[in-house]
Amino acid sequence: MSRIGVFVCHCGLNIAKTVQVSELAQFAATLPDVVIAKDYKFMCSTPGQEMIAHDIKEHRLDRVIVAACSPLMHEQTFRKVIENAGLNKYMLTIVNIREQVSWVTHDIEEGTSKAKAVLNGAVYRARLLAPLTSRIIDVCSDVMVIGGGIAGIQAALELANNGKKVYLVEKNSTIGGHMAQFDKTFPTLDCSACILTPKMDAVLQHKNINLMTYCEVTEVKGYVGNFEITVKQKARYVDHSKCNACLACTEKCPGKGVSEWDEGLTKRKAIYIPFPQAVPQKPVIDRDACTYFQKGKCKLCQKVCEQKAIDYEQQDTFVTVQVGAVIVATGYDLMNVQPLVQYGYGRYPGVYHALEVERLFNAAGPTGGKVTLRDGKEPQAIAILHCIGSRDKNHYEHCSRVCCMYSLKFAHLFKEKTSADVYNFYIDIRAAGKGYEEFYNRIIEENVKFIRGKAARVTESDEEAGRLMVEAEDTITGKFVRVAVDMVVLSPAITPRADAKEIARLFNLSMDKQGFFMERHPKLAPVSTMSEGIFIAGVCQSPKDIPDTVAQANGAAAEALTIVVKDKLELEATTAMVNPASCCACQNCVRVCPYGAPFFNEQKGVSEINEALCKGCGLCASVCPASAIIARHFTNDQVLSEIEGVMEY
Amino acid sequence: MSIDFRKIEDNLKKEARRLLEAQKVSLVLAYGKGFDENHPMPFVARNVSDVDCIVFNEYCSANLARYLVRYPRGTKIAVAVKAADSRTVVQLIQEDKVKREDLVILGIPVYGMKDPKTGEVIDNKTTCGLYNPVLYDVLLGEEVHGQPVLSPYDVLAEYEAMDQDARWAFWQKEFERCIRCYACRKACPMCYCDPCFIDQNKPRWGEKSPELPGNLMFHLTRFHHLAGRCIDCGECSRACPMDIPLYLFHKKIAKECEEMFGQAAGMKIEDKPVLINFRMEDSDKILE
Amino acid sequence: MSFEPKILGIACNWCTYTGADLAGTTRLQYPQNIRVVRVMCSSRINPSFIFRAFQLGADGVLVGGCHPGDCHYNTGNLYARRRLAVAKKILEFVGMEPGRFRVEWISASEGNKFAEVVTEFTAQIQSLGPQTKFKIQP
Amino acid sequence: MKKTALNQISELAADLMRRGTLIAPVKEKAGFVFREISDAGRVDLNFYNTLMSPKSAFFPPTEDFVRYDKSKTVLDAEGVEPDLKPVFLLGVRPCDVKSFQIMDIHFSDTAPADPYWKKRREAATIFGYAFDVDAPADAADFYSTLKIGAADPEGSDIFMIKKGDQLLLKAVTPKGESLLSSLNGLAQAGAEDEKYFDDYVARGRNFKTRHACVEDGVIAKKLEDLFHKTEFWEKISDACLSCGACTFVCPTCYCFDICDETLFGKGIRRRVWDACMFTDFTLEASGHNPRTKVYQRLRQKICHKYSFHVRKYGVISCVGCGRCTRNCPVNIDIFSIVEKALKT
Repeated sequence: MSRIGVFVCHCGLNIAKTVQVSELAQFAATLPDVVIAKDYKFMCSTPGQEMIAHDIKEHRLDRVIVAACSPLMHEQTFRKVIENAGLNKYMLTIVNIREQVSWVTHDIEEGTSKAKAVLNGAVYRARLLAPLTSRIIDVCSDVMVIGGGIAGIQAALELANNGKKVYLVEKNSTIGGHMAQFDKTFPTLDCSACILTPKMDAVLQHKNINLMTYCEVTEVKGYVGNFEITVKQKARYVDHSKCNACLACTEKCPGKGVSEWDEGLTKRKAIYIPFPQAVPQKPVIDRDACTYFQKGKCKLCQKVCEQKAIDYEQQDTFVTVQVGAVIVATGYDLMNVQPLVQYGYGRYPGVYHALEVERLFNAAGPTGGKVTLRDGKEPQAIAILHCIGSRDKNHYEHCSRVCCMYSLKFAHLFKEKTSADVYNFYIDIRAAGKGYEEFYNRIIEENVKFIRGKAARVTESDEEAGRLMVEAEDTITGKFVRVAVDMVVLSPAITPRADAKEIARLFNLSMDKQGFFMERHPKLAPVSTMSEGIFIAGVCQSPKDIPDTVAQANGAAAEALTIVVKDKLELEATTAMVNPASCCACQNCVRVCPYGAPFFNEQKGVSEINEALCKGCGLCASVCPASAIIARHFTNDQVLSEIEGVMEY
Repeated sequence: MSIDFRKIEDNLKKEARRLLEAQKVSLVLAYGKGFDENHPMPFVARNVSDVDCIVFNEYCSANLARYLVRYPRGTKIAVAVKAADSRTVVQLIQEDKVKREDLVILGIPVYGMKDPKTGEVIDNKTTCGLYNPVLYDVLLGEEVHGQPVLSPYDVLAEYEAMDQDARWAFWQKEFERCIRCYACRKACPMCYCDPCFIDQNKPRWGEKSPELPGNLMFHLTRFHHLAGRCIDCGECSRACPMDIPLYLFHKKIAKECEEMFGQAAGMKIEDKPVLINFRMEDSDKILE
Repeated sequence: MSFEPKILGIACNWCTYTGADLAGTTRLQYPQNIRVVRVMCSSRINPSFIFRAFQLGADGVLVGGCHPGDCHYNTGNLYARRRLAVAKKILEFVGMEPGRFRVEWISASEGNKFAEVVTEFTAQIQSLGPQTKFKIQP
Repeated sequence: MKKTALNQISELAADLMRRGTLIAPVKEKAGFVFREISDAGRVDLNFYNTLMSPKSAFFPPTEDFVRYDKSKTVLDAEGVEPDLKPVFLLGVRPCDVKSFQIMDIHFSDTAPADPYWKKRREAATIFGYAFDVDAPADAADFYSTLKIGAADPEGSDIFMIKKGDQLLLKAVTPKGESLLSSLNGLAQAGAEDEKYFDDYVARGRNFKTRHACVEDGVIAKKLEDLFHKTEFWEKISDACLSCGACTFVCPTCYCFDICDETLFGKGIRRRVWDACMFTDFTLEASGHNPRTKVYQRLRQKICHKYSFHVRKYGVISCVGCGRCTRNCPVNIDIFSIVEKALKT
C-alpha cells in the first residue's frame, strides 16, 4: 500500500477558472491509497512548497502528485521539494491540468471531469513508481562553441575569461560572421569593424581558446558533461603551422574566385584571406578557383612561399574532442530573393539585397565605400523595400526584427553618401529597441520619404530607360503609387542557415516552424534546449539585433558554465535496464538503439545496457518481445496503469 | 511431376549417415517413426545407429527449424527443411539466433504435404506456397519446377472482402475458443521467448484466463511480435487443438509487411527484420 | 445527450506533448475528450498499449510523435512509424474500425496542429460511436 | 431400463434442460466439445469422443473464487459460490467417467476437499455412453490397456448404449434411478434390450484398443528406476514442444494457477488451468526454477501419471482416452513412451 498525497494548484485563476479545484481535491481524496488531498492557490510558491514538505512528514507520504502546470514547467521544482522532504525525487507525478486542461476549455464541467480522469491516471501510475538512483558522472570542463560570429565570439570569450577551455568551431576560414560585413551598426552608427575586430583578435590571442576555423562538426556522441565531438578540419592546402601570414601567395595568385565576404560583388584570389582583418590572417586555397587544381599546373603560391607552407596534398582531417557543454551559435542566412521575380533581383542590375548594400557602404568594400551602381553611376533615387519574404504567409511568417532598423540605417547612409532621394516602402516601422524610436525620428527629419505600403513589384521604367519603377499601394492615402528610382534595396527575410537541419540532427535540437532552433522554454529557458548541455545563442534561435545576440551569448556562456564548473553531474536516472531472467537474446535492443547502449553479453547469453550511454527513450523496451527491458520511470506497467487510470473516468 | 518420398527418405538417411560418420555435425534434425505411419515425429539422430529410424513421408509437415534454438550456440547441426522451414532458418540467421556456419541445411523440395491430424493437403493454405527451399547445402530431391498455382495470400480474399463487423464477428468467435494451451507459440519456430510476454505478471499484458479479453491480448500482441518474421509455415494452426486459423492472420500481416516494406520474411540472410529497421523514405501512407 | 467518447492520447515528451502545452499556452480550444499520457518517445509505445487501451474502453487512440527526421532520439519515430503501422493493420484485420487509431506527427511548435487534430479526431470518433468490440464488460 | 430413438435425443435434452443445466457434446469446427446447452437441437451423440475432456464440467478452465473491490479506500471482498443448479452431463465415454473417479481422489477424497469440485460433482448426474464396440477404436486410444472397458457403466449414474437407431438408458445409481424414472417421453425397454445391454457391456470388456498390458506397480517401479537416466528422458523429449495441449485436453490433469484479474480496481480472484509443461509452472518467487528443461517437465508429466500417482494413491492417473496423442502438435504418444520405458 502506498501513501499518496495529492496537491491541486489553482495557479491563481489560470486553473481555478475552468477546473473546480476543490472538487478535484475532494475527488482525489476518495481514491485508494490517497491519504491526503489539498488544493492551494499557488503550489509553486514558497508556502505551497512548504505545505507539501510539511504534509510529507505529517502524513508519512511516500508518493506525491502535484496537479498543476505542465511537467515541463515545474517538475524539477517539485522534485526538489519532495527530495528536501526526504523522498526520492522520482516519487513525484505531475498532472498537467493547466496547459492541457484549464487553458484549452471554457467549460468548467468539461475541465473538471477531464482533470479527474488525468489525475486518476496519475494515481494509478504513482502507485507503481519506484525510487531511482541518479547517476553521478564526471564532467569534462571544456566547452565547444559552434559558430564564430559575434554570438560565438562573445560566448567563447566569456567562457575563456572564466578559465574554461573553449573550442571555437567556425566553418569559414575566418571568424567574424555577418557582423564583419557591416559598415555601421544601428542606432549608434558606430563602426562595426571597430567594435568587432578587437574581439576577434582577443579570441586568437586567448590561451584558453582553441580556434578551429575551416572546420565542421561531423559527429556528436555522449551526453551532458561528456560529449565526444568529431570535427572535420577541411583541407586548407596551406599548413597554418608554417605560414607566417606574409600573404605573398595571395598577391601572386592568378586564380579568380568570387568574394563571399563582398557578397559576390568582387573577385578574390584562389588563395586568399576573406578580408584584411580576417582571423586567422592565414590563407586557404579555393580548389574550384585554383589553376593548379583545375588545370594541373601553376603552383605560383608554392614558389613564392618561403615558409614552404603550401601543401597541395593536404587532406581533410578529423579530430575528436571531449567537452562538457556546447553552445550552438550558427547564425543565419538571408533569404534567397531571386525566386521572388516580382522584385527583379538578378534580372535588373539596380536591385540589391541588404548585405550587398552593407558592402557598398564599407570602405573596404567593392566600391571603397562609395555608393555607386554596377555601372559606376551614382543613383539619383533609391527605394528600400522592407519585409521581403518576411511577415509573408507565402514565405516566412516571422518578422525578421532588424530590417526596419537597418533599412533606416541604409537611408541615413544613402543620404550621407549621395544626394539621392530615398524612399522606404514599409508595412510599419518596428523600432522597439533602446534608442531605436529616436533613431527613426532622426531619419524622418533627414528628409527620407516613407511610403506605408509593401512594394508590390519592381519593373523597368517605360519612360526612362535604365530606371526602375517601384509600385505599391500607399495604405495611408489609399492610392496606388509608382516611384522611379535607380536603385532598389531589398530587405529580405532572415532565415535559418541552409544546414540548420543538419546541425539540429547532430545536436538533437528541435526546430520551430521557420527552422530556427527551439529553446527549452520561450520565457524561462531561452538559451537552453531540449538536449541537456546544449545551448543556443544568436540568430540561430530567432532573428535579433547585436545587443540581444551578445546578451544571449553571455547567457548561454553562463548556462554552460553552470555545467562545467562542477566536477560531477547528476544525470537523469530514467534509463533502461535488462531483466536477464526474461531476456530471449533476440538482440532487438542492440540493433535499434541509436546510442549503442545495449550490447549482447555472449557469455551470459543476454543483452545488457550501458546506462552511461542510455538516454531513456524507451525504444528498446517496446521492441523487446519478452518485456525483459525495464524503461525506468516509464515501465510497461506504469504506462499501462496510467492508461487504465485515465480511461476509468 | 510427383514427389518421390522414398527417394527423399533415402537421401536424407544417406546425408545423415555421411554427416554423422564424418562428425561434421553432432546432430541431425530429421523425422522418425511415430505411433503409426500417419504420425511421424520430429527426430534427432545423434549417432549413425539412429539413422535407420529416419523416415520421410507426406505427413512430415513439422517444421524442424524450430528446434535449432534449443541447442547451445555453436552446436553443429544438420537440419532437414522444406521450403517454409528453410525460410525459418534464414530468418533465425538474420536474428543471429543461429549461425550459418554451424548449420548443414538439407533441403527438401516438396509439395502435397498433409496435416497428420486431418489428412488435408496443406500447400498454399496453411503454408507459404513455395515448393523449393530458399537456402540449402544439399538438396534431397529434384527441384520442383513451376510456380505454385495459388499465391499463399489467395486464401485471404474471402476475409479481406468482409466488412469490419463481419470480420470482428469471425475473429471473436475464433479467439473465444482459445484454451490458452500455447501450442501455437510453442510450435512457432519464431516464438523463442521464454518466458513469453503473456506469462509475465509485471506487467500483466493480458488476463491469464482463457476468455476473450486475455486471448485477444495474447494473439494480437503475438501477431505483432511475428510481423515481418512469420515465415508462414502454418505450424501454429496445425498445432492448435481448437483449430483456430491463426495462419490467416499471420498471412495477412505478412502480406501487409511485404507491401509496406518490400520484404518478405526469411528470404535473404542479409535482410534485417522489418520492424527493427526503417527507411527515412518510409511513407506516412502506411499509417493511413 | 450526445456521445462523449473517451480518447487516449499518447504523446512523446519532446514534440507532441510540448506542442499540446503550446496549444494551451496559446489558449486554443479543443474538445476535452482526450486524455494525454506522456512517454519520452513515440518509439516507447508498445502496440499492446493500444490494444489494451481499446480493451479498457478507449473509443479512439491518438498517438503523437515528432516529425520523421526530427526525433529527439534521432530515429525513434522512424521505428515507431513501422511498428504502429503494423499495429494498425492488425486492428483493421481483426475488425476494429480503422478510424479509431491514428498516428500524427506534431512538433513542439505546432500547438495549432495539435488542437486541430484533436478536434477533428474527436469528431470522427463521435461519428463512429462507442467502441464496443474490444471493450471489456466488467 | 428406458429407451428412446436416437433422433429424439433433443427431447431428452429439452427435458433435462428444464430440470437444470445440461452439458452435452455439440459439434464445433474443431470437433465435438462438451458445452452447456442452450439449444436442445444442438446435442449430438454422433461422435467418437470429444476433443476436450468433460472435466471442465467440474473443473472449469476458469473458476471464480473471490470478487473484490479496491477502487475505494476500503477493500471490499466476497467469496463466489458455484452455481448449484442440478447438472446433467450427457454422453460421457467410460474412460472419461473413470477419470472423474481419479480426479475425486484429489479434489474430494483427500483433505482438504475442493468445495468447488465437490459441490459441482454432487450436483451432477452423469449419463455415461458406451463406445461403439463394433467399430474400430481410434489408433491413439489405449483405455483397454488400463483395464477400462469400452462399455463400463461403473461411475455413471445412468449409462447409455446405442442399439441400432435406439438409445438404451439404464440407471446405475439410485440418483440415476430416480431421475430416469421421472424423465418424460422415454419408452420402457424390453427384456431383449436388457440382454443386449448386458452383452454389450461384456463385449466392451473384451474390446481391445492397443495391445499391451500395463501393470500399475510394474510401470511405477520402472519409471522410478529410470528417473535419473537423463539420456532416456532427453531422447523421448527431443520432439516435445513443451506446450500445454496434452494437459488441457487430458481428463486427469488437474493443475491450476490462481490469478487476480482487476479492472478499474474491481476484480476477481480466479483459478485457471495450468500445465506442468509450461516453463513458468515451477518458477519460484525467488526466480529459481527447478524444471527449466523440456525433458524435466515431460519426465514429470509421465512419472506423475504412471509412477508417483500409483505410489501415492494406488492408481495410474491416466485413462487411455488418447486425447493427448491425438492433439500433440508433433505426434508424441504417451503410450509409446510407457512402452519404451518398459522395454528399457
